[in-house]
Amino acid sequence: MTTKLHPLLIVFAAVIFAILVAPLFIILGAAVSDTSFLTFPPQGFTMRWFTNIFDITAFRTTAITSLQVAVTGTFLALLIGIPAAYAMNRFRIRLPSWLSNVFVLPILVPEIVLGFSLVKSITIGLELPVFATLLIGHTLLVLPYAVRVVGASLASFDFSIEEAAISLGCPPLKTFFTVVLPNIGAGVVAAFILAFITSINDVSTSLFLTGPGVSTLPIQIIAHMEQFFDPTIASVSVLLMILTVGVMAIVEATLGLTFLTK
Amino acid sequence: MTVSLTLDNVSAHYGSTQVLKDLSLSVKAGELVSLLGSSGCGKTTTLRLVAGFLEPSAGSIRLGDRDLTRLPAHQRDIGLVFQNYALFPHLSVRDNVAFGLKQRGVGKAERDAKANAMLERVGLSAFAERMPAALSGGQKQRVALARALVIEPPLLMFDEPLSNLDAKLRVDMRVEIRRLQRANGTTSLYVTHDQEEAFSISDRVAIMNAGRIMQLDTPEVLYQRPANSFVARFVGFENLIEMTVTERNGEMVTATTKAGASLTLSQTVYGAIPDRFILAARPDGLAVRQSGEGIPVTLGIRTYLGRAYQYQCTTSTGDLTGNGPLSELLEPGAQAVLVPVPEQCCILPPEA
Amino acid sequence: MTVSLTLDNVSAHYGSTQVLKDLSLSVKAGELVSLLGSSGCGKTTTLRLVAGFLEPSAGSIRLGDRDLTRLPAHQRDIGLVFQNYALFPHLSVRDNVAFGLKQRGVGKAERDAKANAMLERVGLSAFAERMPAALSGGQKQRVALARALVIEPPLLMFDEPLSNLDAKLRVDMRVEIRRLQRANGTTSLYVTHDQEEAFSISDRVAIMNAGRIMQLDTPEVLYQRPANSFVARFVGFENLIEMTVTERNGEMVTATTKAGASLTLSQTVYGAIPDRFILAARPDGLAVRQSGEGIPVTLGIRTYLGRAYQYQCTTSTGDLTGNGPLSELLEPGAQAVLVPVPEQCCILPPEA
Amino acid sequence: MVKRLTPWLLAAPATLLVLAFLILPVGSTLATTFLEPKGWIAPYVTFFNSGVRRTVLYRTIEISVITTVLSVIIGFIAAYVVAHVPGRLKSIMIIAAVFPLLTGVVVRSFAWLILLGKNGILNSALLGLGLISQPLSMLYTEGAVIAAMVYLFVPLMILTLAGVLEGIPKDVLEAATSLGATPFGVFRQVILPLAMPGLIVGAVLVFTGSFTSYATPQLLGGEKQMMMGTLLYQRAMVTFDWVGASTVAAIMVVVTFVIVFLMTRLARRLNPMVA
Amino acid sequence: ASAVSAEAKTFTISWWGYNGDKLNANIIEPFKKICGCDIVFETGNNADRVNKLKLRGGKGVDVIYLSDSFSQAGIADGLFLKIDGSKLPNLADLYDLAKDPQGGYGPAYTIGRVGIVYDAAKVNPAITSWNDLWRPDLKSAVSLPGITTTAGPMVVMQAGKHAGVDAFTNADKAFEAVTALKPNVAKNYNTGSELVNLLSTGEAKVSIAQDFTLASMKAAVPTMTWATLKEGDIATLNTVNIPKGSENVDLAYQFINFILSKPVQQLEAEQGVDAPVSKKVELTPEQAKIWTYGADTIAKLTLLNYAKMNDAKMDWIDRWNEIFSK
Ligand SMILES: Nc1ncnc2c1ncn2[C@@H]1O[C@H](COP(=O)(O)OP(=O)(O)OP(=O)(O)O)[C@@H](O)[C@H]1O
Ligand SMILES: Nc1ncnc2c1ncn2[C@@H]1O[C@H](COP(=O)(O)OP(=O)(O)OP(=O)(O)O)[C@@H](O)[C@H]1O
Ligand SMILES: [Mg+2]
Ligand SMILES: [Mg+2]
Repeated sequence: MTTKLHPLLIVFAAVIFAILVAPLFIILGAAVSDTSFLTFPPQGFTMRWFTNIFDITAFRTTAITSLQVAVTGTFLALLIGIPAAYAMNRFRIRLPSWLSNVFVLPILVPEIVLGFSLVKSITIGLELPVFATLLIGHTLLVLPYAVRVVGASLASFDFSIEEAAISLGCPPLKTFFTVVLPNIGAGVVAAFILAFITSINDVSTSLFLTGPGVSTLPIQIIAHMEQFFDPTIASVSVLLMILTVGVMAIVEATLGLTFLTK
Repeated sequence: MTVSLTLDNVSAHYGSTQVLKDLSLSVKAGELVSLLGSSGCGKTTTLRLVAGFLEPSAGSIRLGDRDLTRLPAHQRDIGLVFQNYALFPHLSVRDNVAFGLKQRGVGKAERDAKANAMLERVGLSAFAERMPAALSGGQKQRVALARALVIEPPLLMFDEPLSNLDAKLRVDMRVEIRRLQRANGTTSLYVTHDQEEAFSISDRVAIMNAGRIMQLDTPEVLYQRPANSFVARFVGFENLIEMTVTERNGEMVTATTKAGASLTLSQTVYGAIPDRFILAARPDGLAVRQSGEGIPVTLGIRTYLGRAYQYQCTTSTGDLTGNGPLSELLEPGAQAVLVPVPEQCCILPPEA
Repeated sequence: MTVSLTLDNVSAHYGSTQVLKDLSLSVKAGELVSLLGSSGCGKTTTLRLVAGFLEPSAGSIRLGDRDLTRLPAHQRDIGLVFQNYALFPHLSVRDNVAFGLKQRGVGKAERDAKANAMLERVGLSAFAERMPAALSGGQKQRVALARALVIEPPLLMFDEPLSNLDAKLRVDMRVEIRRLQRANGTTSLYVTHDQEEAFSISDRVAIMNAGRIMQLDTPEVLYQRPANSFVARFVGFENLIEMTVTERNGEMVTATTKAGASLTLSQTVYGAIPDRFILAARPDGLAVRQSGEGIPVTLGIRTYLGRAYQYQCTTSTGDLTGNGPLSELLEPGAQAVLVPVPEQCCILPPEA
Repeated sequence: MVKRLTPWLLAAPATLLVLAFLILPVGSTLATTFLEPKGWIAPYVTFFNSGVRRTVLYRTIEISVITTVLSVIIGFIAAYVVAHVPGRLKSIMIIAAVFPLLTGVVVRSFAWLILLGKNGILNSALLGLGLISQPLSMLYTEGAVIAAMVYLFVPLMILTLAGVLEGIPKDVLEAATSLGATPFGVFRQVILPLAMPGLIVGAVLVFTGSFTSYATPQLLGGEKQMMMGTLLYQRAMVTFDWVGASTVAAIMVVVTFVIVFLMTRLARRLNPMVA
Repeated sequence: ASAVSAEAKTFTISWWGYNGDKLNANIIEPFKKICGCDIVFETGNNADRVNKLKLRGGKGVDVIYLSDSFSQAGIADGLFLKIDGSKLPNLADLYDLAKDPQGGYGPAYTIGRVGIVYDAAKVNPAITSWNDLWRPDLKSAVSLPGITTTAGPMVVMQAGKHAGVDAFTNADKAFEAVTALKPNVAKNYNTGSELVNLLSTGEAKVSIAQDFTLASMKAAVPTMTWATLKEGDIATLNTVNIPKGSENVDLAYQFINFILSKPVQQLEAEQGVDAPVSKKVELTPEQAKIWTYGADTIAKLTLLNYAKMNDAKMDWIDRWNEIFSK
């Protein structure tokens, strides 16, 4: 807080954020344009591309599947990824250093190949249900974020405060939640956001992992776009953003967003 | 519940370097034992071993009738004041102090009350709501102290807990620690680099060197009758003078230094004197006189100590340090003699 | 190049709390001044201000003929030993020490040589390749010290640089610091909580309290003639006895305590004695006697000090602490008198 | 004994997941490329014999490297500012950074079309100001692909770096300053190495992300800027030639792995603490 | 097949997944009543559904909708059952073109065409031939379908014709003509929406496109016009097939017969879902406008040999990449 930022840095950052946000206005404009194609500036105003999302049954059902998969997958990835990240930083000398690169593999292997191989091995080989395969695939896909992003925060964590908690009688698992987690909050939240977004946006892996009765929103959107070129897709993006602001606002109101950064 | 702590032939390694070598140590129930030793000799390592953050590569650790050697750290119920404080950065000062109580299932109201009371004792009542980052070094250290004291465990360990406090607070705190420790009968292991502190707070003091314990005794014994020249040097016998007896005359013994200076010593005062021995003396124990029977020296740098002047002295076989009274100012370069002050000197076996 | 440091009416705030209040301080060229003061009184803050990590809210700072007040920190050319070490965790011990030299464009070979030489001096040659995380507390502290010393800047500041070292190393290091500081004529500001250290290493000592400087003088003057009761208490005059003169008889003055105990004091020894004054004495300055002229007390807890026994004593108007010889062991509860030892006592103006 | 195993036990679930559901399946898919009747490296010979495929490989490496470098630089600066602004502004900035990630690639590329197209906002503005007389062709160039990917990956860098930058102890920076390091020196010698754990993670994520990307280069680069992802897609999804696709994939995996390995090595040189 | 025996059955349909609600009302709900079965969908694009079917060895779905080049690929991989025409009484009502386009496999249930669209306001004179694509005044104005899209290979076919050769036998010449076309290309497109974006933002003025995109193009650029080409347009067919792993073959026949029935075809056409292939369907001119409709129109269409094209595709993709991606 007291660190003063060089004015040039502030200007630079302002420009970066302006550029990051600018295209979103175009998308917002396109989403309310009363035309059956994407256009900017918007011609007329309509909310029908928003209501369209709710009217089309497949959007609803696939959105639910996508949310289930993204939430569960992200959660699972964090559940197994954080311990791995923890182990690699806490017991640095006892684990081989190449292990950390193993956890990059899921995003290093092209998604199509991952999806293809997964279907071959688990849907066909193990005869797991489609939803399970999809969940495994997504967990795998977002695991790198859970392990590596959280790991980056743990790299600078001072483990002596963990010892302090343990010496005060706090069991290791509880210590993790009461002392370690609050101090690497920024990393966990970043990992969560990135993992969730990766999962909810994923197309290529899901193409293969979906199957009879199970599909995800991005795939539905793509199917829709094969035939229709209307601004529905823009309104989906806008809805996602509104949803994000909403969730963040609730978090801010209840927990305070300070945990975002420690 | 008062228990004893026993370390039995404990060894410890960091990676491949051995830090503790067959260390044995026992602290009686309710006793406070200090570990004194030079930087890097393994004091913190010993505490970490007892606390359970490091596994001994050999040996065993017992607390009362419990074998701690393989017990998980959080089940050991040991309070530890960390050398580097290790405060929880995300918790306020009060919550830091209350943390251990929370783990013990103490209700919110009660633990806040206890934490407040302990903060009062360490003089930080006004800082209860602060975050650790906004504290001065000494304030952090006192929070670390309060955090360990408040849980009243059967064993407390202190790792240089007062090193960043000013003299007055240091004494206050050490009195407070001692008071609480006595009141609760808490067995305690106390690391300090301050001899006066160690001697004044401890029932017994262990002098450590390179992962071993050299002597474990009461302050009086250590201070007056070190068992070997390492301990002697450690407790301030800066001057270790090798001597050989040349003449025995009843209780009186005449001995000479290598340089040939001869002294007459009384066995009534010093105890039995072997044929070869080391005369150990603190600067206080070698009085600087302008003349008389003693070891002839040339005076060097003079330092003002408050209660006396200290002189670096040179002899043909090495340097010695002696003290002279404030009333008599001697100049560097002058010739003088060092006269052993019997109560402040002692006789040690020759070094191996 | 030897320069002086001047702080002129400096104030400093953390957020809205004022930490330094119109602090003025001047360190002469080549001089070493210590800051002594209780925990949280603003010592570290003062150093941070001079180093440029904190901007004064008022006042100015000058180093030689340069105005530092608004100068960016990295242009100040000031060495600072941090209280919490602040070692670079990603650099080896040697690279930590060589860091400042690198900034000054010193070539690799030369800076490694210099770093090695400095590590030798602080006794860490064997640890040059280690990472800081694998060092003991005292070893880290010595790295921090070496890192600041090696750059030989015109101004050096030390924030409790020896607090985690054992007694012997402490003395060695302080001699080393003093030697280098003298050899290079480095103007120095030294924070310590150890009076003996402050007094032995410094040309002058500043006693701080709550963001202000109470007295800045040579150790001798401070130690023997504190200017006010705050400083007196600070330099160990634990006993401050308010007295009123009842009779003047030439150079002899008779004064009584509130409780009515009366003492006869010589103005030749104490200097001029005002009608109302405070008699300040260290425990050493109040000799515990079984009887004689003095302040009658009841003896309390006895502590062994090594060179003497110390007694907590109670009187009807407050507690006093006195020392008794080792040769005469008195039991708690006994009646005794405290006799002022003139050289160890002083006369102060009454508190406002 | 249990203690000795703890690190492995903690890492086991994640490791097993990767092993069982990635290394084995993908390994067996890629292994098919070595079982060709024409000889075990035949598919690779075919690949490298094609000029266009080599070009695509080099282009992919080039674009990914440039994208990574730019994302790291821009992301670092933005994250630095995010790490040092007060709480509320920080949350707003993080949300703003997340937004671009929430837009599908199609709408996003539409937005770029509106901005950078021949008749786009930027060209109109430049023409209007008289700075240019002909609309600039900004789309369907390598620059457009890089810009779009940087746009997409900067938020990722910001998210991974902000927390790490904030966690750098201030007193260490002060120590460097007091030792005479200029602000740039502090950055180069202390902030950068200490941010390395986060930086390397971000860089690895960005690099792998851009190396395997498919939709963005296709929409903003067109066929002129074809990357490996498209080559792979053509084999796998158009001609159903999975041996060919696996060959492309194997090459991609090997190249990314080598580059990730090199990046990690570099990071460790700056800061040995990088995991 | 009796409705009773199918009672507990789950019937799985693999299709694209768009227009789900209309298809549900027009086909699924009525068919559910007929068969008394549960219906489940696998959705996704042509390629990944064929891939998955292949991975599953033809199992998992009972009937699969594909565009013709992908059904041909499925046929080549032996994924589908041969169709017994006698089990599809409604086949008799179809245009000949749709009855059996791929040699004994599934019939087409809808038809479309590929031709040239252009912005009449900006392209002058009007486009009347495939050869006009090479006109020098169209520099950087054309958007071609990417080689991997449905219409992509047709560009190569037409380039062959432009060069006076059969692209299957003389690919060299055909691709020389593609190279000659390159200067006129602004950017090739891969999806319909991308094309609409390119046209609406003025990046391209002329394109080779499928007819179903026309309405959207016209909405974006009212002057977009479907060129009347003297060589005629090219037909595209969407077919339905029964994978060989189907567990409900009888139901599958029943289903295919149902979607080829006149009422369903009529309804779909009227609601703008799919163009009819049943000769019995009758549309008003207004309804017919968006479709490839009527015996005359259909008679003029060229049909591609997908078997040959799929064989050539790998080579064509490489050659195409050489031209456009180097
Ligand atoms: N970041 C901060 N925010 C608010 N208050 C602070 C901050 N840092 C220090 N303080 C307060 O300022 C006062 C002076 O602190 P400073 O660190 O200068 O003390 P000090 O004299 O060095 O003490 P010590 O001997 O304990 O190290 C203390 O009361 C402390 O609580
Ligand atoms: N993590 C580590 N890895 C390797 N060696 C270590 C590690 N921690 C400490 N050491 C070494 O072990 C020895 C003992 O360290 P320890 O911390 O116990 O010393 P100490 O007695 O507490 O010293 P101090 O008084 O300086 O704090 C030291 O020489 C130190 O360098
Ligand atoms: Mg230690
Ligand atoms: Mg301080």
